Parts: sequence; C-alpha cells; structure tokens
Amino acid sequence: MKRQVPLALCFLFGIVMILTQFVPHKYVQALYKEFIDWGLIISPFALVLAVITLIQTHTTRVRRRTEHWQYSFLVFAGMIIMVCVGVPFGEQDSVFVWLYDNVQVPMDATMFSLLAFFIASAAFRAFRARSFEATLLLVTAMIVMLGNIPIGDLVWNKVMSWTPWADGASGARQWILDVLNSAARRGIILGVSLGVISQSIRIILGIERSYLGGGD
Amino acid sequence: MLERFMNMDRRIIFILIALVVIIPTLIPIRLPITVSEPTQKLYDYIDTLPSGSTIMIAFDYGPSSLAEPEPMAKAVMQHCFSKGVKVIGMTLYANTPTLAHKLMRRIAAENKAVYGEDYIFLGYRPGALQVILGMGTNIANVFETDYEKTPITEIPMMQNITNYDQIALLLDLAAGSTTGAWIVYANTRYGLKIAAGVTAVIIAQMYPYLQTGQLIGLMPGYLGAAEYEKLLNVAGGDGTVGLNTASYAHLLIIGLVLLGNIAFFVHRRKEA
Amino acid sequence: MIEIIGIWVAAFLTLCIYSFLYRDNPFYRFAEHLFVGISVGYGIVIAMHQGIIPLAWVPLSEAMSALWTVITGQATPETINALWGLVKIIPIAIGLLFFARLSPRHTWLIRYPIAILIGFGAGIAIPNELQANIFAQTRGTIAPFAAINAGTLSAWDIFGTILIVIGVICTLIYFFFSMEHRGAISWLSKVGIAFLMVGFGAAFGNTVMGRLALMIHRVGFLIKDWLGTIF
Amino acid sequence: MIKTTQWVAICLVLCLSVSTAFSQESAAPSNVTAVDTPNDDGSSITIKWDAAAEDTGISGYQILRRIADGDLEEIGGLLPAETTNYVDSSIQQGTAYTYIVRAVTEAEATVDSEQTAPVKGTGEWFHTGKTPLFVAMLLFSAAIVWNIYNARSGKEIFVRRIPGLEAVDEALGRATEMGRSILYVLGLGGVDNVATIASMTILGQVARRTADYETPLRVPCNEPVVLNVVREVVKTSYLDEGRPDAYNEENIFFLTGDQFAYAAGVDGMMIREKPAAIFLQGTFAAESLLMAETGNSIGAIQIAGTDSEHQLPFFIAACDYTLIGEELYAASAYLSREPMLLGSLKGQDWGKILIFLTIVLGVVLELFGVNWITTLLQRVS
Repeated sequence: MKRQVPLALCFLFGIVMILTQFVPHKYVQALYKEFIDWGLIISPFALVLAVITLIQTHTTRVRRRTEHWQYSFLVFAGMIIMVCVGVPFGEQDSVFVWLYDNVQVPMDATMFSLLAFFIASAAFRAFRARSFEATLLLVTAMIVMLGNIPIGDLVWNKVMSWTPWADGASGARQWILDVLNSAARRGIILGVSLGVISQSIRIILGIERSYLGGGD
Repeated sequence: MLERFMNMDRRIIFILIALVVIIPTLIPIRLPITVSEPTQKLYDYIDTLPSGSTIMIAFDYGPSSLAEPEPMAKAVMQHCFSKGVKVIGMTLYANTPTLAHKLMRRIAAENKAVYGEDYIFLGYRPGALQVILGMGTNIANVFETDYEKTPITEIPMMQNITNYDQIALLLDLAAGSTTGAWIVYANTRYGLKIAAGVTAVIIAQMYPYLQTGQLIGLMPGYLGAAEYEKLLNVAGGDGTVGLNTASYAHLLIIGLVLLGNIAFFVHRRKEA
Repeated sequence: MIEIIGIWVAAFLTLCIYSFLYRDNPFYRFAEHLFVGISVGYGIVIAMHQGIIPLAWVPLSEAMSALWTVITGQATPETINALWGLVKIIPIAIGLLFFARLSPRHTWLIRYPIAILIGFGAGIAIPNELQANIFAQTRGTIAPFAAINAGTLSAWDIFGTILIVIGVICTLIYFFFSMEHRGAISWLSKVGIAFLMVGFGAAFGNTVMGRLALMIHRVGFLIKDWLGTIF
Repeated sequence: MIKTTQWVAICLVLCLSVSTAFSQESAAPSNVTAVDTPNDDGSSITIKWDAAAEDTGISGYQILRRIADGDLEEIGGLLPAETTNYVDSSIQQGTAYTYIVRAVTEAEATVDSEQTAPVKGTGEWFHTGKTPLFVAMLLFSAAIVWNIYNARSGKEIFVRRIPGLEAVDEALGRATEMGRSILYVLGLGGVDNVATIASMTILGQVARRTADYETPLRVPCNEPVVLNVVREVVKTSYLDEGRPDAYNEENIFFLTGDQFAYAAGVDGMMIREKPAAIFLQGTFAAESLLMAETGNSIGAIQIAGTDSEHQLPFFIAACDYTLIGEELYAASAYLSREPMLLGSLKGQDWGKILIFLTIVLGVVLELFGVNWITTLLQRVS
C-alpha cells in the first residue's frame, strides 16, 4: 500500500503517457487530454499545502522574533490583498489588474533588469585569459558583442578586414552562432536528452524511487 | 594597484553601467548609423502605400521583452499615421493586451490619430494557429469585438475590411517564434505580406526567411528601430537612444574586459 | 490620478530593488518581502481561476446538474454527455491526498499524487525528447550534406557544415562517462571542451543586448514616466 | 459483417452507374481517390487527384461531398489550381462519404470528376510514421535495463572524474569549519521535470553528508509539489545516517512560485545568512545569474549544474564549478556509486555511440545522395 501502489501508479501513468504519443485513435487522444487536465487539477492542491508551510515559516519568525521578523507582515499583507481581491472578483478585476501592473510587474521587470549589471560584473571577473579554454570563452564573447552593435562593424572593417566574414563583426557573429555555437548546443542537447530518457525509464520501471522517501 | 583593479568592488562596475545608461538617455549623443537593406525595404513598402490602406501589427512579445519592440511600433505607427495608413493591432500573447493597448493609445495620442478611424486594437484570442488561420477567412469570426468590446461591424475603419485581402502588410513584432507561424499560415496560405521587428536574441533565426523573400522587411532590435527613426528624420527617438545606450554599454563591458586582461598579463609577468 | 499613483508606486518599488546593488538594506527587504507575498497571492488566484475553476469545478457542477436531469428523467443526449464531468472527482480526490501531509500517521498517502505526477512527466518526456531532440538534432547535423552532394554550397559553407559535425561528435565524446579519457578520446574530448567554451562565449555575448534593453527600458520608465510626473 | 460487404457492394454499383452517367471531358480531374487519412484519430478523409495538364485553363478546384444519397455539399472553398489533395476534417466519424472534385476553368465553367467510392474516417491504433521512434525507444530502454542488470550482478563500472563533484566534500567541510549554513536551490522545474528529480537525488547525497557534519541545510522551494518531495528525501537521508534528531523541517520551505520573486527572496537569503556553500542544481531560466552573481559576491563556494543550455554560460562565469548538461544526470551516480545508476550511465554512453554511428553513416550516405537516414529521422506529427 505504502510503496507498491505508488510505484504501480507511476508505472501505469508513465506507460499510458508514452502510448498516447504512438496511438492516434480518438479514444486514446481523449484520454491524453483528460490526463493533462488531471495534472493541472492535482498540482494546485499542493499549492495550498505550500502556502500553509509559508504561513508557518513566517508565523514562527514573528513568534520567535528572529532578525527582521517585522518584514514577515509584508508577506502576509501582499498575499492577503491579492487573494481578497483576486479570488472573489477574478483575475480580470480592475483593482487586481492595477496591483499586478503597478506592483508585481515593475518588480519583476526590475529584478530582470538587474541582470544588465550582473552580466557586466560577471564578464569583467570571469573573462580573463587564464587558460586556453577561458581565452576561447573570452574571445568569442567579445566578437559576438561587437557584432551586436553598429560601431562593431566599423571597427572590424578597419582592423579585421582580412577575415573571411564580409559584412564585418555582425557577419562573424552570425557565423559563430550558426556554426560553432550550434555544434556545441547540439552536443549538449543530445547528451541531456539521453540523460532525461534514461532517468525517465528508471522512474517508470520503479528503479529510481528516491522521490518516495524512506520508511515503508 | 593592478591587483586592486583586477579585484575591484563590483559596485564600481555597477556605477559605470548606470552612468553609461543614464547619461545617453538624458543627453543624446548620436553615433553614426547606416540604414541596412531590410529596414529600408520595410520603410519603402509602407512609404509607397496609398493613403487609406491598412496594415496589421501583431504585438507578439511579453512584458519581459518589450524594450526593443516598443520603439519599433512607435516608429512604424508614426510613419503610418503621417501617411494616412490605418493600423490594426492584435497579439498572440495572453498577457500582452493591456500593454499593447496602452502603447497604441499613447502613440496615437502623440500623432493625433483617432481610435476606430485611424487604428484599432483587437486584443487576444487563445490558440495562435486558429487565430492566424481564422482571420484569413474572416477577421470578425475570430474577433467579434475589439479590445474595447465594440462589435467589429460597428467600427468605422473596419467597414471595408473582411480578411487579409484588404490588409497590405502584417508586421510581427516578435520576441519568440511567432514569425514562423505567420509566414507558414498567413503568407503561404493567404498571400499576406509579412515583415518582422524582432529582439536582438532571435535575429539569427530570421535570416533564412529574409533570404527566401518570405519577409519583405526586417527590423533587428534597437538597431532596426534606430534606422527607421533615421529614415523618418526623428531625432532622439527611443530606438536611437536605446541603440546608442546599448552600444556605449557594450563598449564599456568590452573595454573593462580588455583592461582586466591587460592588468592580468602585466601582473603575471611581474610575478614571474 | 490613479495612474499617477500607480507610476509612483512602481517607481518606488523599482528604486527599492535597485538599492540591492549597493547592499542589503531596509528598502530592499521591504520590496523583497512584499514581492514574495504579492506573487504568492497572484499564484493562488491564477491557480483558482485558470486551474481549479475551469478544469474541475465547471465540468463537475455541470455534471451534477446533468445527473439531476437523469434522476428526474429529463435527460437529453447533451446532459448525458456532460456526465463525463464526474470523472473529475478522481483528480480532485487525488489532489486532496496532499493534505495527508498534515497528519503524521497518513503522510505516506501524499506519495500517490506525487507518483502520478512524476510518472506523467517521465512518460511524456521519453517520446518527446527522442523525437524533438535526439532525432531532430541528429537529422539537422546530417541533412546539410545533401546540399553538398547537390553542389549548392560554397566552399566556406561546406567548411562550416563539416565543422558542425566535428563539433557535435567531439562534444558528445566529452560527455562519455564510462570510459577513461585517455589517448585519442582525451584529445577529442578536449576539442569538445573547446567547442563548448566557444558556444558559451557566443551565447553570453549574445545575451548582453537583451539584458541591457531591459535596463534601458527601466531607466526610461524612471526618467520619462516617473520624473515626467514631477517636471 | 455481411451487412457491410453488402453495403459496400451496393455503393460500388451505385458509384459505377453514377460515373458512367458522366460524360468524360478532358478537363475533368482524373484519378480522384478518397481515403481515410492514415495515422490520425479518425477525424479526416484525404482526397487526392492528378494535376491537370498545363493548358486546360483550370483556375481552381472545389471539393463536393455527399453522405449516401444525400445532396452534394461544397466544402472548403475554392482551392488554387496547383493543389492536388485536400484533407476534409469536417467529417462525422462512422459516416461514409463520397466525393467529387470539381474543376473550375478561367471561363467560370465547371467540370466534375467521377464520384469516389464511399469512405469512412477511422482512427488508427498505431502511428506507422512513428515506427522508427518506437524502435529507437525500445532499443534504448533495453540498453539501459541491460546495463543496470549487469551492474547489479556486481560488475565494476568505471565513471570518469567529474571535477565539480569532487568539490562537494570540500564545500561542505568549509561550511562546517566556518559554522555557516549550506544553501541548496533546485531551480524552477516541477516534479514532472526530470532535471529536478536528478537534483533531488544529488540533494539526498548532500543531505547525508550534512547530517554527519550537523551543518544546517537550507532549501527554499518554488514549486509546491517539489517542496513535499524534498522534505521526504532529506528526512530519509538524515534517517539513513542515524541522525533524525538533526533534521529540521523548517529549513525546507516554500518561498514563492514566481520566477523573479523567488530570485529576490533567494538573493535576500544569501546576503543575510551568508551561506558558505551554495548549490544551484536543476532547471534554470534568466534568474540563474541573479542568484549565481549574488552568491559569488558573498564569497560562497558555488557548485552549479543545469540541463538548461542557455544558462550554462552564466554559471560557468559566476560559479566555482559547473556540471554541464548531462553531467547533472551523471552526478547522482557519481556521488552515490549505486550500481543501478552507474549501469544506466553506461547505457547512456551506448546511446551516444549509436548517435555517433548514425551521424557518420548518415553523412556518408548523404554525400552519395542516399537519404534514407534523414527520412527515418524526419519529424512526424
């Protein structure tokens, strides 16, 4: 009951999902659509549980007065406001949309834009010609960056016009992306896919069962 | 000294990046731009459209990638309104309607264009493929109403428009793989002319379409917007500013990396 | 007015987040915790209105009313069809098993939904990975050689095509695990690493523009939209 | 059974009589056939005809269909003159249809083809176009299972050195020495994402070591189901090491499901708790560098690993060690030395050899103009 049934369920659902890819018959396809919906129905229940643990975490912080405990109220406030507006009135409600547009979206966008700073500091620190490999990383990154700006072409055509790329740095960039980058990416993708498939086979056959945890 | 430079506090780099982005935004310092052929072609195509024709713009990007397509939309719409060309906006992205609607409203206000007569925004309908195919037979079948909930049949500028046959061009402002779908389903199937304005990250994917002529024009990222603004004679447009700023920032990063390496080599020689 | 308040709120939060670049501070902590709370709330609302309600609640309630028509003998083919909605009881019941976590004695019951979801993912992954990645990428590596046979490629393009094959094979060799990397294998896997590094450099360099664009847009918002409301 | 054959016979007779009734004209579409579309769910019928000769002046085709003796109905609108097939997907399953292809000439005149034999749409139980895929799947599964079986019977299996993993003990040791915590991030993937499962297996191994060292292991999750599994996995590791007392459930918690809010929260944790070692293992998107660069700024030892190839450059730049792509999957085998994992690793290598041979053979064949390998690998939907 505790181990065998979950493993059997895992096997059953796995095999059915594989078969749906090979059987075009409408009954099987209907089953496939139904199962996809099931997945979408099952997951939100876990969210409720997760939110309970989030609330527990922050109530503990408040109760124990750990450092910065006051901020936990902000987590509660944000969550309660969104839920109180969004759950009864739906995600199209104007107040909900206002909150989303003026609170969540700007913070999302700003966090994302921090990458402009981080990409610069990471480049400065990591792009040192310490070894042959590091030099390759450095040189291609520089060429591709030059190829992305118009000045790059001007500079390139002055200094590097002997290279086989006719239209300057942007030509070199394009060639690097099309040939060298895509070769490396293909190698990675092929390896990763083999890893994914073998892990999936182990899961379906019940060989990999660490996700069940211990005990009986 | 060298060592201190090589291991400098990253906050110095942050400040430099901030300066290099903020200063050109405030004081535009123009870098030379030559207009590339794909942008020129798009400009020429719109420029020769008779007044009263209609183009469609698909805002196919999400909130996280709007920086590059927005200046393009602005430049092209400005061009259209000045030529008396009408614009229909729509999107294949579920969370873009509010954003695109606001943008169109703002650009229209700047150009004194009237909603319903010079432009409309249709909004979003689920199922990208069905939307593209459906509009080929009848736009009103897919969008019974526009984004502002007015029935299509009651909108003045839509009176003579039923499907792609009355639309001179589709401009896909894309951050993902939508352009391919427009080409396969709207161009190949219904003969709709397609042009694209895309973010820098996906430019590489667009060249094949350009070579086969399936795209009649292409604006590559900030560069495309800046080139279009140059053709329109707009000084200090968002695209130009964006391109300049991005260029300076690229040069800054390249410069820092070069200096870092020089310091590294000098330091290593000293050690040895 | 409401729009201007929105701009000020957004600008304040933007600056709060940027303050992190200097160091941790009360403003960042304020934005961070608010962000976590708001985003969790948003997630709950979306899970309700785009998940549970349309996928489970609507079909189930329709099935219930259909069941009533059957009981009262007013069933039509349409209502009988709607009875299929009753099937949704199964995933709802499975989902409810997650709450077994709250009772230490029944914790093991959450293995049921988890096993189903994991089996699901693994089952979908096998044929898809095989087709979309392994088949497609292998084919993509071979296919250009047809053009070489047809004689439509320039010498430079032929060079590129061959380079791709070398790159793919050497990268794959780098990923050989059950073999010691000695002799020829070691040499080839080093070529593989070189390809990887060049590929990473190119991807890094190509991403810079996109990230800068995000920041330029954010700075544009602060300078034009926000400062615009003052000056 | 008899009924059907009778019915078909009647229809055939009907068809023949109808077709003889039509006068044969040169512009009439010839060789019109209607067949159940192969490898579909039974929702369509494919109609094919021969292309018209160049000078017949045909400007397009219309497709007409009828159910049994019903009226002819026009479907799909006017097709361009160069079309030679049409897929009718507006059919009722189980109903037999007959079709006529009508050629429309430039002078707006119409010429009808012969009527086709009646045909029904039926769903197939196996997609024949996917046979290569199916065979490849079986072969690869067999290779994996065979190697696992072999490994279990006690054969020694070699695994090459994975530098990032040799640093795990060093990182954990340093955290213990400094009395600081360890931060483990599993990325954005859900439990249906295989990289996340691989990351959990590595986490299980890390937890075994932290249980011994009594170093706090902090795991902020961003996916609710993952949270539940992770708690089980870590608890099991502590139990196995005989240290259930050291397990603290509060250290494994839900942060938020939003990508950037999660990054904001993790960054906050990093900068306030200053963990000595940070693991970033799983599926990542743009937030990868947000976390890796902040982790770097606090001087933590960072070991990253991901199958998201777009994020690898950023991990390489900002982390001390990075598991590249498949190395993430090899990591659990490497750390645990469990025969079943080592065996499947060897199976994966067999897969690589197969791909390697396919590429070489494919390239050679293509150079000689033989393209059956590319045809086999073609995408079918």
